[in-house]
Amino acid sequence: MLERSPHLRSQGRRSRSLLKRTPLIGFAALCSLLVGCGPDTSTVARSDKPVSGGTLVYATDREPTCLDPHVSGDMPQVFIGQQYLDSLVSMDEQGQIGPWLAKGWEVSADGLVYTFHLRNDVHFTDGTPFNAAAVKANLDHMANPKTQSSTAGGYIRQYRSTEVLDDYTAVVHLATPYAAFLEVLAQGFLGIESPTALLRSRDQNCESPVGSGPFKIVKWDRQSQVELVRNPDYNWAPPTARHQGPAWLERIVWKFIQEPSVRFASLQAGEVDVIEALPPESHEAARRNPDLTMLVALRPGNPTNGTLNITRAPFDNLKVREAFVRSADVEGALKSVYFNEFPRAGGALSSATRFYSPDFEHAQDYDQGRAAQLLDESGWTGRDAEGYRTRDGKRLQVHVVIGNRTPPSELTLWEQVQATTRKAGFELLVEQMSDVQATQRQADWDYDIRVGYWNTNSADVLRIVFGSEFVQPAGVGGYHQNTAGFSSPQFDAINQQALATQDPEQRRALYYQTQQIASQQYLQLTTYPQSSRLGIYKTTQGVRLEPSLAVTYLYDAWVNK
Amino acid sequence: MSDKHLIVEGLSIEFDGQTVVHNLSFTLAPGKTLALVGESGSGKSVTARSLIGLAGAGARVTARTLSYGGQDLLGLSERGWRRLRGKGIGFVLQDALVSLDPLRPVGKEILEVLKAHNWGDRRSRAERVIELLDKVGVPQPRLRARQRPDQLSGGLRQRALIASALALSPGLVIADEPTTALDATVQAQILEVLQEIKARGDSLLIISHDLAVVAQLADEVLVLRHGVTVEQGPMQQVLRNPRHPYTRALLDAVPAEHARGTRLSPGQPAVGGQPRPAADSPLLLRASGLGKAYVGPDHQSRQVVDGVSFELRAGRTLGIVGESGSGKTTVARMVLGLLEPDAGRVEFLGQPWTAAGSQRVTEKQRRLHRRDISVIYQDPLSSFDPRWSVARILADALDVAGFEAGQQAVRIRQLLEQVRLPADLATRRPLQLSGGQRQRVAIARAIASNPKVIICDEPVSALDVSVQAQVLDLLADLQASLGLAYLFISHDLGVIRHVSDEVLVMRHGKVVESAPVEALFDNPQHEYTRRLLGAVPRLPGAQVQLVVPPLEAENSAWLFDESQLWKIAI
Amino acid sequence: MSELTFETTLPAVRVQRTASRLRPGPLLAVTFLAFLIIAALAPQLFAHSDPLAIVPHDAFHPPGWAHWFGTDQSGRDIFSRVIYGTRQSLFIGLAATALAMGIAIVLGLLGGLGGAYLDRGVGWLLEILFAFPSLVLALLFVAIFGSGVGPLIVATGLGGAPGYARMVRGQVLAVRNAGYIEAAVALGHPTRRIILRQLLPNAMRPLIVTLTMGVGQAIVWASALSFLGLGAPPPAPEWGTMLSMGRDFVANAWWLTFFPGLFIVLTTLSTTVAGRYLQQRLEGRLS
Amino acid sequence: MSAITYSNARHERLARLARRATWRLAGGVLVLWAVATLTFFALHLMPGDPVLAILGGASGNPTAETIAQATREFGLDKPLAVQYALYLGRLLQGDLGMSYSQHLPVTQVLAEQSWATLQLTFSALALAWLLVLALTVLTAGRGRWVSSLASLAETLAAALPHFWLGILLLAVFAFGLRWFPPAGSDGWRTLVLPAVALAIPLAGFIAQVTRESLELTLEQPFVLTARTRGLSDTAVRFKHALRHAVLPGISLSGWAIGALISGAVVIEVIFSRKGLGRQLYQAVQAQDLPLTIGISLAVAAVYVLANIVIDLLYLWIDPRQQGKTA
Repeated sequence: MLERSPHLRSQGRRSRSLLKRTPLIGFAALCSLLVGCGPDTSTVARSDKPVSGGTLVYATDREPTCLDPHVSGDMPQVFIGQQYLDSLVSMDEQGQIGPWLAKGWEVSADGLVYTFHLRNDVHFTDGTPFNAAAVKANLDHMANPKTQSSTAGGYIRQYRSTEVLDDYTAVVHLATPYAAFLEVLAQGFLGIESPTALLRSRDQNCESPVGSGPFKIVKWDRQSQVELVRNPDYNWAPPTARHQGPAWLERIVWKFIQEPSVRFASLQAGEVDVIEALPPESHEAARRNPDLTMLVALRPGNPTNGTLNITRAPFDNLKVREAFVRSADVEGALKSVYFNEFPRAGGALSSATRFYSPDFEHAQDYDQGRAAQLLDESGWTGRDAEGYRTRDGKRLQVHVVIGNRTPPSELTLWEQVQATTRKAGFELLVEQMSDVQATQRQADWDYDIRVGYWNTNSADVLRIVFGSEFVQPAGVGGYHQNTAGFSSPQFDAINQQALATQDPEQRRALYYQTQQIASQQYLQLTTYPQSSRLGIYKTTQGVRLEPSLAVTYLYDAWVNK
Repeated sequence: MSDKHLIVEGLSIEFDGQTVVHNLSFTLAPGKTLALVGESGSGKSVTARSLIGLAGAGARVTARTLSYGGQDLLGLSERGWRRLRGKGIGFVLQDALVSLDPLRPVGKEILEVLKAHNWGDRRSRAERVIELLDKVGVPQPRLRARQRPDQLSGGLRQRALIASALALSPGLVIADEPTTALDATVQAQILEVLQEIKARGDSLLIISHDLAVVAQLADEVLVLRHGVTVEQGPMQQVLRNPRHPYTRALLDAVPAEHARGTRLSPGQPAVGGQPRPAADSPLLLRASGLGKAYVGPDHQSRQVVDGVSFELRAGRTLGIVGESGSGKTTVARMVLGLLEPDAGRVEFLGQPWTAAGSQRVTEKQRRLHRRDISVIYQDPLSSFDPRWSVARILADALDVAGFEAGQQAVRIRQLLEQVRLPADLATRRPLQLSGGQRQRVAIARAIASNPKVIICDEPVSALDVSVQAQVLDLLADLQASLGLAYLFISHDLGVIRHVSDEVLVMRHGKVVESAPVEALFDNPQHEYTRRLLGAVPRLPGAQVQLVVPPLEAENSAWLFDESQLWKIAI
Repeated sequence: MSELTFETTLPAVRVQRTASRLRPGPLLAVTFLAFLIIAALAPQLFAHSDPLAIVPHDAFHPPGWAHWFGTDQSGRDIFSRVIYGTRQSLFIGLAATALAMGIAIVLGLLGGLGGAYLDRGVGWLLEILFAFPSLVLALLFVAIFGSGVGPLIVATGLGGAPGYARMVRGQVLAVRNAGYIEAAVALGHPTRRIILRQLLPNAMRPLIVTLTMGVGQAIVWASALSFLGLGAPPPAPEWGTMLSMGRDFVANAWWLTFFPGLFIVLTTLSTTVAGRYLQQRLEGRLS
Repeated sequence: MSAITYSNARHERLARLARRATWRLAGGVLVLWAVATLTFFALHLMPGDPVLAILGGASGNPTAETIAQATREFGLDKPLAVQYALYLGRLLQGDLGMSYSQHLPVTQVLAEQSWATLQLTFSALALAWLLVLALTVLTAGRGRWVSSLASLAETLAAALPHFWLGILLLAVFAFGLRWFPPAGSDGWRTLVLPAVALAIPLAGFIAQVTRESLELTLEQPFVLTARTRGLSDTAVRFKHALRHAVLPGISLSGWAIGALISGAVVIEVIFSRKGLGRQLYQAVQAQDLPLTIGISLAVAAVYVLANIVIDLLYLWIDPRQQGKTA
């Protein structure tokens, strides 16, 4: 989904429909950015033997508003959730689904009934045994509107009910065939929580959710940290794990340090062991620092971008859109703002997305000459005293609506876009406002550019950000996910075909077309793909990024202090 | 009994190259009292302070000899000075309200001397404090020791201050203006305490501007002017038979000793001889039954003025005399129409001027006659808008008097001439003027509108005696030439006697006695008047014996700040 | 007879300092303020490069001959930006102080002249406003009316108003009880004339000093709001905004935050020193 | 004042202090009521529907039912006056409502966050006073050079913006020298830099008035009197002058509490500390009405209480004022 400010509100909530089969994430692409991406791609390469015990201090930028990832469903929730929750099924780095809390499963021929055979040796950290009733309680919980689950609930819209066949056999009924069901179940957003705990109020469960994972939540000290301790009974790690039994770490202190420079300084000083959202300006320092290693992976989906509102002037004109996109020197900006640490994203899909095609990378290349020509053609030929283009006495003005909490680097990027598009004659007005106001402006279609991105592991993301069904708001708030206002029956039809077929080559061809349309329509000024970036202090090893969402996974990590 | 001599030879004090005391020499024998007398800027205080090594930052003190009890003070280290202060030499400053730490109980202040010099132990020190307070005549010393200066009456706290100087029985006590700013009756008590010190055989160095005070105590007098010794000798000789004209002038300037109509200041032609207007000249002001109550911070109401009545006739002077808190300033404000009385009324030329209750007179009604009643304050500086030049101040007054802008310049020159100020002063701001000049400007403003009456509220209290003399002479001249009537308020019986035709004695808001001036001074009827008159120190030749009023005379319940009573009617 | 005044009660006889001579501190302060004013009016006199000109390959140049204060993340010359930012920063400071003072004068006069009930009412209002610390008040204000230069000025002005109002009220009451007001009443001047010619000018006079010092403080508070992202939107070269935009790079490029901050400090310092000098002069002449 | 009334001075004095405290507390409650009312109505002017804020903003895409439910749950369907009455009613019972963004009772959020801010502001205040006393007592009236240098240091300190100082301290002592951790809310080491960043500008302000007052006090006759008793310069400064000199600074401390809380907003953001300041900043941005009002109230309460304490402290140091009601 589109988000207001890339780093602060996030990434992950995927919404509603998914593909019939969740495609594999492009791990090759992921690897391309991994620092020291050697034979062992997603662990820090150190040969030391794991050590049990010790505390790992982890620092991230954002604090979740609820620790239960069922509720709402924001990225920070799933990052913590991955440490204390187990899922029904696991997903390996090749995208294959494996057992976890479910030993095995059968899918009915019509794809509507999933029968899960559960492990019988699992209990939650509150002592509640894991069984079929627990599965039912969890799925019901996610689907219950009162939970206000955007992500998990959104992913299982097809869910009807769960039947408890016996203690360790759960039968799940779906309304429509949904091939992606197992894949979404592998995600931390759909982690299985203690049914006893779920009986409490939503707010209580937010404060202290209970899972069966390798760690358990002890205390949430708001605005400061979450404390987790090892689950000593843990003996049901997924097959993807590097070891079995309890986690190596005795304790995790999960801190929230919003300021990027402060977070990095804390890492350099060894005050924290792992930081998330390693600031790009510190990459170079991190590389040169022998005490630190980096773990970086691009995230799949729609890259960071400014989406152009084509429902009103001046962006209702394709030529003006291209002129704008062409006159923005994004490469230059990325170089100075992000120190060339972020690659340019020129197309509608991140290179880490399956079915990504590199053919559209250069459609947005900086070309002031072309921009000028296009503007001349579209009638914006006048120039006012300040050098801005005019047409019929009206200045060529575009408003970009940005939330207050947008990080300075993102603002700087837009400042640079502002400066370079100015050369073409655009007056780009950066309007910073509270998130609430910005969302309101978005709902009222009162903007020319909205900054955002959409992380998901499917090329189907284009349907969400450009499909006509998403022009209409999903709820009553007026908030719409297709911020461009693009509406094309042809585009919608291609997406429907892609959802219907299982054949990868056919899908590749179809998604090539959607990428092409998005690119030709100049619906977005894309800047750079989202990424997960960890900085790791020398005393810590074994930190991995979980495959499905590139989320930090500390079960296999240990500290040598 | 001290056997120590204080020997000062060739003492000079400089500040930043500016010599403020020149070549001063004197010797103070044990058991004797020396008075340093001079007006502001004579260098008397700094001399006193240099004797205990506290001449001040940046002071350069030089002397051929400076010794006390054989100890050379010139080479003394700071530590040596500290040992001397309090123990060898006690020091009493003026106005105990600010000379005692206002936040600490007076007992602690006395205790501090004992502690600083490691006298006795805890218990004996505490006893000594009580003993000392008792010795200087503080009743209920145990209670008083726990009270702060602001909780004590002026006399008591001045006694406490003296007690702290006496704590270690120093052989020499230096008292710098010990009675200034005290009411006459209280002053008399403090002088008695000082006399007791003297009687005990200790040496006393007293610094004062007041010759009459000095006359009560000193064996020897040294008159200073601009840091130079003008005259030095035994008290009787200097005061009875002054050799230097400055000493002479100082003595002449003391109004109490001189009858009405005589000149107090030299150099001006005498006005005398002009007949006083008759006691039945036209009636200008009549106050009847004036009363004003005031609710204090303790929510108790106090009758500040109670049933005051008087008449003021053209060309005459009515003196109102009383000690602080007697309500005289409140009377002045009511007469000026700045304060509404609670009771009674004031009539001006037969018309209501201000009155209590239903007969209230509005400021609008009064405004017609405002130009006929002027005022001169004790502190002229605060009565001038600080931004304004002398000319502007006078022009402001002329505006009311109806002078056209064109005529004002001429009139201003004329006014300055009348108050004997040079015309070039017109462009100066009040802050750039001396005290005497300011009071003259205030007088010029008061006469600007050709008033019939001037209310003079302590107009000379803040002035040096010689300046005071000039101002009093000026007021007399103006009265004679302009036919002014004065309502003259003062705490100084001498001044009152000098200026008044009739006198009103006020106490606790009430008129105690009212009589023509001669009758009142020669034959006081009321006991309080007699006590007041008796408390005034006199120069030798007059009665030397001081009548010390009993302690009950000062009722501390009556100590409050009169200025707080009043709020402007805008 | 001359009447040299010589305080008898003071221990240290102070040789009167000549207030009219400009000592080095005030001189420097006034010079710097003059420089700022010129920079605000004609920045091109000092800075020769465009404060908005983006040169990505020139980003993060440390201070040196080519760029005195270095360049920022967009390759813009920080010296130019600071100089060009003077206008906006000074304007914000002046406007906010003027607004604060305007509110304060209205409230202060109401309290000081309006009679007992109004005075009590104003007293209460001030007490309530004081309970909102200035930044809290500003945050609430920005929350309601949005961010930007306009709201920033109003928010900063509102935050400062209660303090000034208390001062104005105190001044009015003090002047109201001054001897020269009584003297004016006694002279028979109409109330209106006294208020206009004497009370107001005298009550407002010390406020000139406060105003001078207040501008510096207003700039600090306004930049605090800008720092929180609630002020002038980028790329405006406003000092607080520059600081805010540069703070992620503290570890890499200290000059991004150092120089705008330095100018805030120097401005505040100068207004304080100049204000205090003014105060000494006024007091030397008037009290 | 009559001497008789002081027969039982200490008891009387305590009673007066207590009376005054009670009176001030009553006034404080009124101020708090006004603050709550003002904030309540002002915040309802905020653009945007509060229900959306409750449900995670418009992007939460709530359904019509959830909106209706939340509207009922939070009483937002009632007229504003009724909402206000209900709010006041709950306020009297110590219930500040539920935070929209945190889904916690506001009182709980306050309980969790207040301590960190109080710790920060009060250690900054204490540190500031320490600096002030050290600087002024040692340097006041000690000759031109020392005095002007100290005075310059104070003026400079007062001109330093918190956030800039905070960043400089971070850059030097946390990033560079690594003496102190750059972030966190636990332990005294994390408190040092933020407290210093808050204390230094404040110390500058207080030191300016304290120095002026100390220099004036040192010229007072009673100081001369104390010297004439043989007291040393140090003794005079500490026993007599200091007590007088701190009075204006103490009055200023009331204002300082407000300035410190303002500063805490920025400092908590820079140092990633937990606390009311950062919470308020976030609550305002998230349009979390109950939390914003709650924090404003808490801040006002701290301010009111601190001022009462300062008022009493002032009276304790300077009992002369007791008769007058301020």
